[in-house]
This record gives sequence, C-alpha cells and structure tokens, in this order.
Amino acid sequence: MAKSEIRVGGLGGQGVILLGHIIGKAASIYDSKHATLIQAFGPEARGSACSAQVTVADEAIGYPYVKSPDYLVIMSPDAYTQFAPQLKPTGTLLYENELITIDDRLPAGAKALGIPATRFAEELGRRLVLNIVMVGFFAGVTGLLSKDAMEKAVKGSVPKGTEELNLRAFRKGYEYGVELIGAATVTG
Amino acid sequence: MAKSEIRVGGLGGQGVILLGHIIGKAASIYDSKHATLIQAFGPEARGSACSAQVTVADEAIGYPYVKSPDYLVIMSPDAYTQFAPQLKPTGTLLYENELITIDDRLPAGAKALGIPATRFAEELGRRLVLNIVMVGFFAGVTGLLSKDAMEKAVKGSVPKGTEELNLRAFRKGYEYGVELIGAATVTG
Amino acid sequence: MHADPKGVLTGIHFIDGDHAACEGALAAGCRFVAGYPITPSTEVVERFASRIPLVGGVFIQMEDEIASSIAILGGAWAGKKVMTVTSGPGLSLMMEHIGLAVITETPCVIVDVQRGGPSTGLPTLPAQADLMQVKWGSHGDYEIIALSPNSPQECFDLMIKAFNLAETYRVPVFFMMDEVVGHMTERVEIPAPEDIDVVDRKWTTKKPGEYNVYQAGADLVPEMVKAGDGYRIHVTGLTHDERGYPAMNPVAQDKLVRRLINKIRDHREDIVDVREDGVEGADVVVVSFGITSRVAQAAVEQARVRGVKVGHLRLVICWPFPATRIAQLAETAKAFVVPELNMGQMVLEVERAVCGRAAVLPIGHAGGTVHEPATILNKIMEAAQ
Amino acid sequence: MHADPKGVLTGIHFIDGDHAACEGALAAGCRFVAGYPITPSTEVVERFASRIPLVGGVFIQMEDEIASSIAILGGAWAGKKVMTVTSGPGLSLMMEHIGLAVITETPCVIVDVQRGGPSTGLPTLPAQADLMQVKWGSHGDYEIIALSPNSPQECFDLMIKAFNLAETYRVPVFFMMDEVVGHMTERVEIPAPEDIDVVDRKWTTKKPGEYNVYQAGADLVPEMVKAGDGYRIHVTGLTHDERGYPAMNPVAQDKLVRRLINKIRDHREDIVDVREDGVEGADVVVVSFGITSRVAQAAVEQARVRGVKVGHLRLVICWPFPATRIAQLAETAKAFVVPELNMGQMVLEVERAVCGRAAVLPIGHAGGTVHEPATILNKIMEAAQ
Amino acid sequence: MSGLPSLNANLEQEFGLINPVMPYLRQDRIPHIWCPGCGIGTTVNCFARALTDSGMDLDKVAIVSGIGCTGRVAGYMNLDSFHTTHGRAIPFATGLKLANPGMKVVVYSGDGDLTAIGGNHFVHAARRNMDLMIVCVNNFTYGMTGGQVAPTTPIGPTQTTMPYGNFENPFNLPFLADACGAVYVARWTVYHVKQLAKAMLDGLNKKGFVFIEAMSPCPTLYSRRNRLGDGVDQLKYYKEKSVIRNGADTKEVGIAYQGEIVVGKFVDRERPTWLDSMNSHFGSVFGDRFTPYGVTDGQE
Amino acid sequence: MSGLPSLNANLEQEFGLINPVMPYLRQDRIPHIWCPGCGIGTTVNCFARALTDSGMDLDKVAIVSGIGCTGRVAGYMNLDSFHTTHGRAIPFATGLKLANPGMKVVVYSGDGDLTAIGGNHFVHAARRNMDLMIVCVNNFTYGMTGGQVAPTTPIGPTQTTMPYGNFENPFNLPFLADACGAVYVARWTVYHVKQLAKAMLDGLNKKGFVFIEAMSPCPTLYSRRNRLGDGVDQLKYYKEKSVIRNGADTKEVGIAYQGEIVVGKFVDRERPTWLDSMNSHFGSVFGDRFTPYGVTDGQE
Amino acid sequence: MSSNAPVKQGKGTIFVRTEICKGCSFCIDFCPTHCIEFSREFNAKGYHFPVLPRPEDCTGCDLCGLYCPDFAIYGIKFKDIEKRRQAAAPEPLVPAQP
Amino acid sequence: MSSNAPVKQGKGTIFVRTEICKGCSFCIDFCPTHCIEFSREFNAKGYHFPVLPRPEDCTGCDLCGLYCPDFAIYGIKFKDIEKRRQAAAPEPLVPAQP
Ligand SMILES: Cc1ncc(C[n+]2csc(CCOP(=O)(O)OP(=O)(O)O)c2C)c(N)n1
Ligand SMILES: Cc1ncc(C[n+]2csc(CCOP(=O)(O)OP(=O)(O)O)c2C)c(N)n1
Ligand code: SF4
Ligand code: SF4
Ligand code: SF4
Ligand code: SF4
Ligand code: SF4
Ligand code: SF4
Ligand SMILES: [Mg+2]
Ligand SMILES: [Mg+2]
Repeated sequence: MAKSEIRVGGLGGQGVILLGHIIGKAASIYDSKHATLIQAFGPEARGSACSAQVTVADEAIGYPYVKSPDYLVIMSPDAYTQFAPQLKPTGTLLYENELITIDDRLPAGAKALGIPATRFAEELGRRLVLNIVMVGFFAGVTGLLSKDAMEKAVKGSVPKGTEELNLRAFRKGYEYGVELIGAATVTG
Repeated sequence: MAKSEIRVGGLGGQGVILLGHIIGKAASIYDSKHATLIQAFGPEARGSACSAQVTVADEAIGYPYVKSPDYLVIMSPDAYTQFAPQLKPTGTLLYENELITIDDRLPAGAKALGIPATRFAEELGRRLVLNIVMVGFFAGVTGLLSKDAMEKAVKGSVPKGTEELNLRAFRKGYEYGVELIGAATVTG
Repeated sequence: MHADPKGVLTGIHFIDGDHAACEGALAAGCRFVAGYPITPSTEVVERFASRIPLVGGVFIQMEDEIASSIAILGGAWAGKKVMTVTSGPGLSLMMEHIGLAVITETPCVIVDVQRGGPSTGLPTLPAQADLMQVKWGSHGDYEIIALSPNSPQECFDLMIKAFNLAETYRVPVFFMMDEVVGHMTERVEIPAPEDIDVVDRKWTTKKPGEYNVYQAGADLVPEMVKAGDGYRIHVTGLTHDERGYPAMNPVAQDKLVRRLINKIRDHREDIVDVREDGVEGADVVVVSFGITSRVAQAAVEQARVRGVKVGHLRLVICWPFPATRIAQLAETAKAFVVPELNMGQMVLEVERAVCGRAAVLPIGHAGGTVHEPATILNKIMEAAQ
Repeated sequence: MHADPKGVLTGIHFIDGDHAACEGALAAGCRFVAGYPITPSTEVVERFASRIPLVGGVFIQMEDEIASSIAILGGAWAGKKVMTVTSGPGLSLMMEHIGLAVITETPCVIVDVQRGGPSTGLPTLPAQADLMQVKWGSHGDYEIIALSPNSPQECFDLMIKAFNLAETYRVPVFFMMDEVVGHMTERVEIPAPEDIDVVDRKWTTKKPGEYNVYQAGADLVPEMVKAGDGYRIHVTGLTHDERGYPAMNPVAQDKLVRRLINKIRDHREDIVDVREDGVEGADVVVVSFGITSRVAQAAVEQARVRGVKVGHLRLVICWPFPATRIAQLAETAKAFVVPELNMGQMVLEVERAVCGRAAVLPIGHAGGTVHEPATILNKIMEAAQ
Repeated sequence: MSGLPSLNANLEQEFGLINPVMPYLRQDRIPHIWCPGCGIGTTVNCFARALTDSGMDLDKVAIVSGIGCTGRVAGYMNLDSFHTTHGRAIPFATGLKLANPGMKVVVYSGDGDLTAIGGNHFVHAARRNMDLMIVCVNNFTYGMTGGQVAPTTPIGPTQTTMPYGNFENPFNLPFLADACGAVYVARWTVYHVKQLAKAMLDGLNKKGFVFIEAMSPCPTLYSRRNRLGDGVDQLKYYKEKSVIRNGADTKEVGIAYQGEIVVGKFVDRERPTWLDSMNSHFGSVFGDRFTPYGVTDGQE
Repeated sequence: MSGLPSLNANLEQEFGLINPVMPYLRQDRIPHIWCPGCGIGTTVNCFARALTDSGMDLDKVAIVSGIGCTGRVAGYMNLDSFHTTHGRAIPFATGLKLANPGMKVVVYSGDGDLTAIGGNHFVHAARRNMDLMIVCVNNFTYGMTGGQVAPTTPIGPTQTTMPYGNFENPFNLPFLADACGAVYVARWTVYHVKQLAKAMLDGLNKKGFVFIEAMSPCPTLYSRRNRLGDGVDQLKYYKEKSVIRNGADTKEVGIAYQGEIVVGKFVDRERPTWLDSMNSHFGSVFGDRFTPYGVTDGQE
Repeated sequence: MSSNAPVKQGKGTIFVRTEICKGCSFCIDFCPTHCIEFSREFNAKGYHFPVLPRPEDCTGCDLCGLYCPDFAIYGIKFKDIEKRRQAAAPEPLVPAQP
Repeated sequence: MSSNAPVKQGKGTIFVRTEICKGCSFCIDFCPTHCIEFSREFNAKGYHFPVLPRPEDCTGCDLCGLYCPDFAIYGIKFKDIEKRRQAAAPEPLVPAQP
C-alpha cells in the first residue's frame, strides 16, 4: 500500500471530524502507519456542511489534501452532491443509505456500499453514535486498518463513560460491513 | 547676505518660540527673504529648557538646523550654558543681563550685548512681553531685518488686543539696542 | 474640479508643517477628521478642530487611535473626504483598519508624523523608520500609496495630492511627515481655490439595481456610492464578490486580492513621483525622501563643488517605489548613496531595484535628529572613488 | 537545562498543530498565557486553559489582543515564560506591543496562525501573508525572530526552539503557523522531559547595586532579573540608557537601537535554520516555508523524476532571512522558484539575496488553500529551461 | 428564494403573499448561516417589525455590525449595511453618523464584540450620547469562534477557555450602559418577541445612545454544551424565569446562571446628543457665522 | 541630589537628615520634569507616606504606569517600576500580578491614559476584581501632549482640541469604577494630602480592584489656559469647593467645571479577586490534584 | 387550491418554506393555539418542519413568523388575504416602503 | 551651625533644596502656621523659594513636605532631630525598609 485517501462528508453535529480522527489515529498510533487529517469548515460551519480529509500511507505524507479520494464516507445529501464526483473511478463510496440516494454523480465504476447508520444508531439508543457506526462500517468494508487498531482508536477518542456504547456501535457497523462485503463478493 | 543663523534659548513660558517665529515671519513674509524656524522641546518641555533655531537667507533653505549660530538670543542661565559655546567666533550674543552672567564659555572674539529685558517688561506692566523686548533688541542691534517688517510681524503674531503693549515692548528693546550699538561704536 | 473656497485660506503664511498639512486637507475638501492626540502630530488636528466649525464639517477626538482609524472609514462611506492623524505608536494601533480600508476600498488619508522608535522611543524627535510599516504593517497582502513632504509648503501641496490619489484609487494614502517637517515653520503660499485641482470621489452614475458595489472596470477601481443614497450596499471586511457579499473561497480570494493589488501595481508608473536633480549620467546618485532630502541636497551641492558627478533622486511618493527609474539609472551610475533616518529600509528597495549593477551605500541613522551633511558628503566621496 | 516534567506529556499523540504547539509551549516551560480567541488559532489557548491548572500556571482570556499582548510582557517581567496566540487581525492589534517587547527586551513568543487576509478575509482558510508584517509591522527600527513549522510534530519541536530563542536573545519570537498546519492532525511524538533541552532565562548573577538592567556584554544581550527580586529596576518604552532611565537624545537612541538590531544581526548565522534537500549544485532551487514546503517537496520530487536537477531550501527560521546561504547558492543555481501563499513577500528577500545572479521566479497565491503541486512543478520545469 | 418549495406555495403566488420579514432581507443570501435554534434570526424578525412600525425611509437607515455570529446580521439586512472589524462597529457607526447626520444608524452585534474587545467604544459612545441605536444580542458566549468565555458569561457554565466552568465575574450590561449615560436601556429575551420589537421601535424613534440587550440562545455552544438543551429549551427557561420590571434599578438586574432574568425598559431619559451639543455650543460661540451642521445634511 | 545646595545643609548632614520622600525616589533622577505647581509630585509624597505607613516590603511592591505626565511617576519611584504604553498599564499590571501573585502591584497613571485609550482595560479589570491598586491622577486634560480634551474634562473649559470650550459630557470616574465592580473607590484632591495618603494606605492594604482618583492641577494646560490661575489657585479652589461625603452614592459625584467637588471614600466592599476565584474554583473541581496557584509563589 | 379564495378552516393559515426550516420548534412551542406540529418526514437537510394538522385553530397571528429564526414560516389572517384579493394589483402583502 | 544641637526657635524647622524649588507656593499657602514666605532672590531657574522668616512658628509638622510637588522642602520636629542626635549611628531619619 502506498497511500489511501479518504474523504468524509456530512453535516456539522454528525461527528464528521471525529470519524476522520479515529481513522487517522488508528493508522498513525495503533497501526504504525502515517496519517494526516485535514478538517474543512467554514465560518458558517455550525450545522452546515463539514468535511474531513484523511490520508493514510506507509511513508511520511507531504501534500496533505485529498483531491480524488479512494474512499468516500458520506452522511448527508449535500455532502454526497459535493463530493461524489471527486471519487476515484476505482474508489468506494460508503454512505448512509436512508438519507442518501445514489445517482449519476457517482463516477462509473466506483463501488457504493450503503448502511442505515442513523437507524442503527437510534436502535443503539443514541443518534449521536451514527459516526461510530460509520467508522465500524469503514473498518469492516475496507480492511484498510486492523480491527484492533480501529477499536483502540474508538476507545481512545470518545468521552469517558461512553466507551461501551461506542464500541457496540463500532461493531454493529463493522459486522454489517463485513457481511455486506461477503454478500457483495458472493453476488458480485 | 547669504544666510544668517540664529539660536534662541530660554525657559518654557518665556516665549522663546514666538520670538523665533516673529523673526522668521518678518523675514519670510514682510522682508521677502526665506526663513526656516525649528523648535526644539523635550517631552519635559513644560517649564524647562526650550530653544528655537532660525535661519534667514536670500535663497531657499536646505539644511534647516543651526549648528554654529551667527546670533544667539538667550534668556536663561541654562540656555546660556548650553548654547554659548556654539556661537560663531564672529557672532553676537544678545542676552538678558540681569539673569545671565557672561563667562569664558563665550567664544573669544564674539560680541556680547546685554539688556535688562525682564525689568523692562515688568516696567511695561507685563512680565510676559520679555520676549518682545528681546525681539526689539534683536532688531535694533542686528539690523538683519527691516524695522517695519519686524513691527508687522510682532503685530501679526501676538494675541488680539495686546498689539499696542507689544509694540511698546518692541520699541523699548529696539531703542535700547540702537543706543547700545551707537555707544558700542563710539567706545569700541 | 476646483477646491471648495470655504476650506481654502488663500494667502501667504508663516506656519509649520503640521498646520500646513491641515490647510492642505481643508483645501482638498476634507470635512471629517477623527483623531487622537500624539506628539508630534497633534497640531494637525488641533488646527482642524479650530478651523472646521466655520468651514462646515466635523472633528471628533475619539477615545483612541483604533476608534479614530475606523470612524473615518464610516465617515467616508457617509460621503465625506476623511483623514486621521497620528505618529508611530498610534499608527501601530491602526494597522487592523488599514486592512479594512484596503479591502473595502475606502478612500482615506492617514497622516503619520514620524518620531523616534521603536515603541514610545523619542516622542519629540524625528525619524523616518515607519517606511516599511506603512507598506507591510497590516496582515495579508495589499498595496497602498505613501507620500513624503520635506517642507511646510509641500505639506500643503502634497496633501492635496494625497487626497486626490486616495479618491482616484480608493486606497488608504499615507502622508509620511516627520517631526522636523511637522514642527518646522516656513513660508507657505496657499493659492486661490480655482488654482487648486481636487479630484472628486468616483461616484457611480448607475442606478440602484444596476450597480454592484465592487464591480470594477478596466482601471480596476469600482465606482462608489454613499450610505443613504438608496443603493442598499453591503460592505464587509470578509473576502467578497462584486455585490459585496462574503465569498469564502479561494477563487473569490484570488479575484479580489489580485484586483486590489493590481489596481496599484498596474498604475505604478502613473503614481510614482520623483524629483530629479542631475541624475542623468551621474556617477553617484543619492536617493532620499522627506526631511533627509534637504540634508542630502546640501551634501550633493558640496560634492559637486568638489567635482563629483552626483545626482539626487528624491522620492515624493515612496510607495509605490520607483523601481523602474532606479533600475534605469543603475545602467549608468556607479553607485547609489541612500541616507535615511532609519537603520536601512528604503535602501532595501534600492538594492533590489539596482540588482547588483551598481554599488549601493546605505547611510542608516537611528533617528532623533537629521544626518550631518558631512556624513552624506563623505559617503558620496567614497562612492565616487 | 531539561524540561520541567510537569509540562511534558511524553508519548505518542494524534493531535493537530494547534494542540501540538500548546504542548510545545508547556514543555518549553511556558507558564503564563494571555490570549483572545480568533480562528484558526483558538485551539492553542483552549488546550492551554484546560492543561494549565494541573501543570501550575495561569491562563487568562483578556478583553482583546492589545491587552493580551502586553499582559504577557508583564508576566515575563514577573519571571514567567510567556506566550500569546492569535491570527492576522489580532496580530495587527498587537503591533504596538511588539515594539514595546523589542525595546524592553522582553522574551516572549507570539503565535500567529495565519489565515486569508487582508482584514477579516478568510477566517477559516490558510495564507502565509503575514511574513512581512511580523518583520515590519510595528513602527521604528527593530529585528525579530520568526519560525515556521510545517507539521504538528514541528509545531511541538519548533515551539521549544522558539522559547529558547526568545530567552537567549530577549526578543519577541513569532511562531508563524497557518490554518492548514494548525488544523492538520498527525502523529506527534513528545519525548521524555530529559530529552528536551530548554534554555533558562538569562538571569543575572550580579547583586542589586552592581546590576544595570540594560547593560549588555559582548553578545549584546543584557542579563535579566524579575520584579520582586530587590533590584528596583526601571523598564520603559522610551529610549533609555543602561540603567533603564529615559534618555531623550540621538546619542542614546543610536546606542540603544543599534544594539537592539545588532544583537540579532550579529547572531544571524547562529539563528538561521534552513533544511536543505539537494541544493548543492542544483540548477533550480525551490525556496519555501511552512505548509507550502510540503507541497513544494511533492513538486520537487516529481521534477526530479522528470530529470531536473532541483533542490529544495526550506526556511524553518524565516527571520532572520538566510540571505548568505541563498547568495552562495546563487553562484551555481540558474534559477530560484519561490512558491508562497501570498502575492510575493519572501520572494523579495530572495531577489535581493540573489542580486541578479540567477533568475527568480515567484509563485504567488492569494491564499485560501495551498498551491497545486502541478503549478510548482510547471514553474520548476520552466526554470530548468 | 426561488427554487425553495413552500407549503401553500401556489396560494402565496396567487395572492402575492410574502413573509413580512423578507423585504427587509437580502433574499439572495437566505438561507443564512445560523444554527438550528439560534435566536439571532428571531431578533431580526423583531427588528424588521420595528422598522415597519417606525415608518422610516429605509434608504436612510444604516446598520453596522462587528464580527461574530450576530455580526452577520448586517450582511442579511436589505439596508445600507456595514460588516466592520471585531469590536469596532460603534466607532465606524460614529463616523457614519457624524459624516451624514441624516442617517439613522443602528449597531447590531454580539455581546463579545460590543463589550469585550469593543467595550471602550461602548462606554465612550454612551458617555458622549452618540445618536446610535445599539442592539446587543447576548448569547453569553463567543459564538463565531466556538464558544469561549465572554464578559457576559455567568459564573458556572463551561466554555472552551473556561473548560472547568467559568469563575470570572460578568458584566451587568444594562448597568454599564446606564452608568455611562445611555438615554434608553432595555433588556428582553428572544422569548419576548413583541416586547423586543417594541423596544426596537422605541429605539428607532429615540435620539441618542440607545442600548437594547436581547438575550438569545446559542444552542450549539452554550446550552447544549452545558446540558441545558436546545434553543427552544432556553426560550422556555426565559419564559419561566423572566420577570418584567420596567424602570428597575439597573444595578439590580445582573444575571446569574439559569437564574431569574429581569427584563423591561430600565432607562428612558433625555440628554442632548453629541451633535446637538456641538451645534448649540458653536451656535452660541459663533452666532450667525456658524451654520448648524448636519441639520439639513441628511437631505443632501 | 549631590550638588544641589540646601538651606540648613550642614545641619542635614550632621544629623543624617533627609526628606522622608527621598528614599522612595530614584534620587539620581531628581529634579523631575513636572511643571511648577503641577500636582503630580504632591500625590507622590502621599504615596510615599502610604508606603511607609503600610510597612510593606518595598521589594515586593511594583508600580506600573502608562504614558503621560503622570505616567512618569513609575520612572521616579524607587520600586520595580514599569513605564509601559499609553493606556495599557492595567493589562501589563495584570500580567505582572498573575505571573507573580506575591507582588503588590500599583497602577499609577493619568485620567486620559486610564479612561480614554485605556478605558476598556479599566472596566474589565474592575469587573474581574483584579488585585490592583489604581491611582488615577485626574487633571482633566492630556498634560503630556499639550492639553487636549480628556474624557474627564468638564463641559466648559477650552482645550486645544475643544478650542471654543468643551461641549462633550465627561465620565464620572468613581461611578464607572463602582458600576464595574471595584471593591474600593475614593476621590481626594491634591489639597487633601493626608486623606489621599490614607486612601492610598487603605488601597495598599486592600485586596482586589482599588480605584483612587486624585484630582490634581495642571496649571500649564488647564488652569492658566482657562484663566483659573496657577496650581496653588486650583488647590485653593479644591479647598473651598470640596465637601467630604464618605459613602456617597457614586452616581451623585460627577464634577462640573469649577463646581462643587464631592470627595471621600465612596465604596469599600469585599469580593473575591480573580485569582482567589480561580484557586477556589479549581480547588473544588480538582481537589487535591490542584495546587493553589501563587499562594506561596510570592516567596519564590 | 385552484380557486382564488383561500380555503378557510379557521381565521388564518401559515406558509412554510420547508427547505429552509431547521426544525428548531420555536414556532411549534410558541404558537398560542398549538395548532402546528412537526412533520414526520425530513427535509433535504434532515430536519422535521412544521405542518398544520389543526388548521381550524390557526388565527393567522404570525407569532410563528415572528419567532422563526430561519424566516421559514409566517402566518396570515384570511381577512388580510381577502383584502389582498380584493385589491386589484398583486403587490406583496407588505408595507409599501422597503 | 557648628554645634551639633540645632538652634531651637520653635518646635521644628524646615530644610529646602532651593535649587530644585519651582516656586509653586504650595508650602507657603498651606503651612498651617504661615511661618514661611518666598525669598526675595531667585534661584538659578529664576524661581523664588521658601524661607523661614518666623522660625518660632514652625512646628516641624512637615505638611510643607507633603505638599511640595518638587520634593524641595521638608519639615522636621526638633525632638526628632534630638532623638537622632542621641542615637549613635548616623542613619537617615527614615523608615528602615526602603
Ligand atoms: C481582532 C479580532 N479578534 C478576534 C476575532 C475573532 N472573533 C470573531 S467573532 C468573535 C467573538 C464573537 O462573539 P460575540 O460578539 O458574542 O458574537 P456571537 O458570535 O456570539 O454572536 C471573535 C473573538 C476577530 N475576528 N478579530
Ligand atoms: C498610542 C499612543 N497614543 C497617543 C499617545 C500620546 N499621548 C501621550 S500621553 C497622552 C495623554 C496623557 O494624558 P493623561 O493620561 O491624562 O496624563 P497627563 O499627562 O495628563 O498626566 C497621549 C495622548 C501615545 N503616547 N501613545
Ligand atoms: S454558534 Fe451559537 S450564536 Fe452562532 S449561529 Fe450557532 S447557535 Fe447562533
Ligand atoms: S503639563 Fe500639566 S500635568 Fe504635565 S507636568 Fe505640566 S502641569 Fe503637570
Ligand atoms: S399564525 Fe399564529 S395561530 Fe397560526 S400557526 Fe402561527 S402562531 Fe399559530
Ligand atoms: S421556527 Fe422556523 S425553523 Fe423553527 S421549526 Fe418552525 S419553521 Fe422551522
Ligand atoms: S513644617 Fe509645618 S509649620 Fe513648619 S513650615 Fe512646614 S508646614 Fe509650616
Ligand atoms: S512647595 Fe516646593 S516647589 Fe513649591 S514653593 Fe514650596 S518648596 Fe518650592
Ligand atoms: Mg455572543
Ligand atoms: Mg491627565
């Protein structure tokens, strides 16, 4: 692996940056890789568009921006509209499939894997863990980083006292992802 | 006349700058010469040392500072101490002779002409016109500028309503100066 | 346009540079001044305060220089020609609003009567060490215009030019005096109003609806309106589009900042103003500005007596810097001598313009007084070797 | 001296540049911070506020940047290592106190996380357009030191260097980050306290009575004491003599200002810090600093693949500028390429240093994002022709 | 607004109906940037209503803001509008007013902007009785920069620069304005929409330094962070804990964390404005030689 | 002082007598720059007396001034002394105090310095109850720059930037300090040397934000210019027109041109200082993990 | 709604720009007659927006409009619509000035 | 004054550094016993300075010293001088601290 580029997009309040942060932390602290996280927010960030760019690589990272991501993790329709066209034709879109509908903005050839993350989060009792469900989904689907590293990063990044809930959310997403991939592999 | 340099020295409150201003104004407005007035005061100017530098010339003046004056008009002992050594050996010192005593600070060869200007001013009823007495003395002694120009400059520079008093002060100094010069000529 | 007679004190005066600068502003049409006292500049506003009631306009002493420097921007958008006056410490406090004036393209004149620095330094003594500050003191990229008079007469004359440039280019214009020029008294001749050319604001002729507050034509300078005219403008210090609306992206940034810079850079040759004395074919060229030019001129004349082929290039406009002219002279001159009342500021620009083609000899000075003419003369003699 | 363990969070972290800068300050011994929030710098003080209670020290959010920038000077004279943190608009407000810090020789670190300007500009987007401002933004003559990290790790490492330089030279040191570096998260390794070298204040060993607050030895840097130590010092922003007393004359001015300037200029070669990659004998040398150096490095590597002999000179210390080194390289290089997130600031220094011996190709940028590596690559290819 | 679907849209179109606030807004800039449940937009409705009720020529009304979430108000109002620097709306407005006295100048900004960095201009403009109407949207925090402690933050709540809860004593803004000489001082909350609109109407009609404090929720950075719920929960708190005490001694109206809120019109007095004082003073000094300044200027 | 002849000089020498103010001064800087009849020097005598009476370790007392004639006080005091920038003595002092809480920090500056350009720092330090003693020498003008209008100048007198007489409303400084939360507020004039010295002693002994206004003549630029005579004439006016009203409502102590002067100790109350609040707050949040800051720091 | 007389079920009605609603519920909580409620569906930004399940209770008082921080809702009295209908020109229902 | 006991004519006396006096007359106007007056001669700066024509009235209360803005005068009680005379060491008559 030389370098993987990930773009995470959603609304402020959905935990977009934390999502990117956990991926980066897993890579750079627990998986001995290099990772760079760039956050983008406007002065008008509150409640509106929000995105994170994560680069994961085996060597030190120079240019830190993600132009055409290998992975797109998307949690709002606006973010889909804005970022879908940038996805590499060989890339993968991971998306909240009860909020977002795929259309022809997605480059031909790109994979799109959906998850009803909001519903899962609500089922877990806390709408807020939506982003951790997505983290798990990312881990399960991409296998880019070890499950162990990802779990450690989740544990080390969420507020004290919420570790268990978040790990459950992670696993929910992870398992859904692994299953989907399995299914995809079978049907694909 | 190419260029005459004048240094006026005294204490804040004695009207040092106005004295220089009147000479400069007489030269540059009423006598069609060029004049440059530079004022020097510290942040601690109030009540302490104060001086003015006047250059009078037939042509436009470049360098505006007076280094070794042709004329020194001095109204306080401190100013005497500070400036006397700078006087040109061919220069003239005009001084308040009840406040200042001449010593060997004065360059050999320089002329020293004293006037009891404070007493004259007090006799005129206003200690404040001391500087105008000195202006008159300067005019009478040096003849550098026309009496008419000097009188006009006095009139145009003093507060409304005090013109008469000031002109009297001017004339007092002027006449004393003319007389002294005459005497000096006779006895010299 | 001719000057409004109300502000013009036609006649011959024996006044100092600070007072003359005030008269220049009044003649140029300045009718709103906000200021805060600071030596050695205070006389400018003191005179304005005493003159303005019968001329028609307002002076207000604000609570500090920050307030003064933005009150004038409000005044400009209300339609007046405006000015503030200060010295180094106050100028340092105005830096945020220089940037605001630049990005909102608000015409204004900022008088800086320079004194010894850094910090409180020498409040009553001269320096020329704010030269770089007026160009670079605010954050971000921008261009400004700066003038530097060397006599009370020029304080009057160039002040009118300063206002005219501010209105023409919609840019803050610095009027860089120094303590000597500010407190030096000389004869000042104020012409009749009809002999004074003043530039009116670049008012739009467009109607509300047709007009965009930051839409510029070929000269890159947008037309202006004032508050109350019914245009319902929006003016912001954020990066903005032609409508004046915030536009928070690199494309808008590039478009705006590039125009702000180019409206000065493109007109550089129209704006620069140098006074030349025997520079063509000279072996040595003395480059100077402000009060130092008077000292330098004395030295130049003495050097000529000694047979040196020396010229004098004096910057009346310091910014934009006359790099082109200096580069031309560098083709023939052997050396440039650069006296200034600072530890080497303008000389950096001279060096870059000369670009190694001639020697450049700085004559720095920490300030507090002017150079000795002999110091400059010696350097000229050295340069002539 | 080693770092005080209380402030050192030894270990491996995944944190952004703002947070890393705070950790660097704590490790360097900074125990007093006064600040005022401004995007994109606020996280530095937010972290400090949350860390300091258990480290031992104080954070205070002042009423504005003016207050912050002088509160730290008070803190320094009370004996603490001090810092303030801001971005462009706040930095513009601090200019008067930069001058005060310079003339009173008060060690302090000023963090400027640069954003798009001028004025309010682009608060959440990057720029590098305060480079000239940190050098020239205050009135009068002076010299300062400025560092520019390009990663969170460097935000930590160079911050320690920044404090060490501030203490060594008793000068305000600017820590010039930008929005990208400030908000970029990467792995940061914080060493054990005993592996961190910190420079203690240059405390005097003299007794009261023997000691003069502004008497300097050969290195031109006076020894310091703190309030409360019984020395009864006087510290003023006026021009002063060795006792610290106001001395309002050109001789004192010359002595003081010349020393203030020379204590940096004389140590220039000790202070400058450039990171070189294949510059020796290169045809093209790219000169960059801060975040741009990471983009430039990408372009340099691509150019090498295309066969160009290109080197990269990166300024870790921007001020003093490494003019000597660049002049050396200009002997052999054909061209210098200078990308920076501003409309041409560092390039002016490069031009002067190169002095016509090689081509200098600026790559200006109005800010809001970083360069495209391709833009730099193209310019390198052009330069290599 | 085109392109945004509306309930009953065809009815609107048929009868040419429009939200009455819309003509006061730069509609091409809506939707705005404020968060869900932020109270700033509500204050804008009140301001629009006050403008309607005042019957003023809107071409002669200018609005000036500093920087902050509230500072964005200027950018949304369909008036001559100026978004200046942080803390400096008042001196900009002072220059605008003095240079064109025919304008009604409203300063609309946040608590941090007007009373932290801008505190000096506030006290001096009040002292001078500069003819400005100041609307201070007080959300007890620095919204725009992410929720730092403000000079208004009560003792108790957590803010990013008071991460363990604020321990610093806040200003009582009506008292400060009063002590400096404001001629009209009122406080209302965003719950009190009608009273707030009325206070703004009063303010528009009043000459001199008018100070209106509008308490407003910042759910994103103040209430949620302190487990006080969303904007609507703050409005409910305002409703529950506020007592109307017109004419209250401003000394007594300080605000404690989630405590009682005294609202009302506290001060309403007459004092000549700075410009009136100037004109009458110069009139008496110069007599006929002096032409009163700005008296007809507005019509120029 | 050597070289200056003195009446009774040999007596002094024989008995080792010395003007009791001298040890508090940097004697090598005397004579000072102030004008004849300027009251600033008199306030310095009062301050020296207060220091004597306080019995404080003078090594632990620092004095901070801004810029102005009064601002020069720091330079004459034989203490750790800091002459900062115009208006910024209070934030410098705040940093000094917080970084070394063992010091007693006195801010000594002019009315323009503290309340014009420095007004914001003044109100915020008072609000925070920063532990500083503020001595404001109020001469109703900007002395150092030549007599411009100040925010304290009463309506009426001529100042260079109010050349036809001041028409701008001034601050009532004790009221402002009070409204912002000062714990001790007093006003005396230079005529009231003993009371002023006593107020300064009170101030030195008090913890928190102490504000002492010392009315003082500026003959050069205020009284002579307005035909009110010299310094001594102003002192006589103070003597004649002042009424002592301890505990007066600060709202009522505004000053009119040559009018009645209410003097006295107006406010004396208790309120925790900023640092005390911080320490007790962190103590309750962190318990034993927190070491109270600055409590022993002074002895370091 | 093809007739040009509004369907009256109460004294007034509301208009909502659903897409700019941010679901703050100010309008719902402070409607004096409690006649509005959140929609079950989301708008494109994921917010629930107000609907009028009890139109008969709406007085058209526009308090919802005065509260709405997003300018997304307003109420109007039918009599005002009626006035408007009677007036010939289709000018907007707002004061003439702005 | 060659004896080491001061010549007593009242309860105290004054000391004046005539050269730094600026003639403001604070001491003269506010001396409670009106025992001091201006000199007829000028000092080098041209100011009249205080002299003690009525030494018998001086109490040594040092109010003149407290008023003098130029630190040019102070008063002292003879009994304090006496104390000083009795004390062996010639330390200055001021608090020990400074
Ligand atoms: C000189 C300067 N300092 C700091 C900032 C950063 N800043 C922007 S808004 C703001 C505070 C906003 O708080 P407030 O005025 O209460 O407005 P709100 O966002 O809460 O409505 C700050 C500190 C700035 N823009 N300029
Ligand atoms: C930033 C700045 N602005 C202005 C000045 C000029 N200045 C010096 S002292 C002063 C006012 C002094 O007035 P005050 O504080 O009342 O002191 P006083 O001289 O009357 O004792 C001013 C405006 C300055 N030094 N710095
Ligand atoms: S951050 Fe707070 S004040 Fe700013 S828009 Fe959001 S809710 Fe409103
Ligand atoms: S100018 Fe006024 S305040 Fe300053 S020293 Fe003179 S009398 Fe005192
Ligand atoms: S118009 Fe009035 S009654 Fe109707 S929904 Fe709105 S607030 Fe309720
Ligand atoms: S008040 Fe406005 S934004 Fe809030 S729920 Fe109602 S319509 Fe939506
Ligand atoms: S010591 Fe007392 S009595 Fe003696 S002269 Fe001084 S004030 Fe008068
Ligand atoms: S008070 Fe002091 S300065 Fe004034 S006259 Fe007396 S001795 Fe002289
Ligand atoms: Mg706020
Ligand atoms: Mg004063």
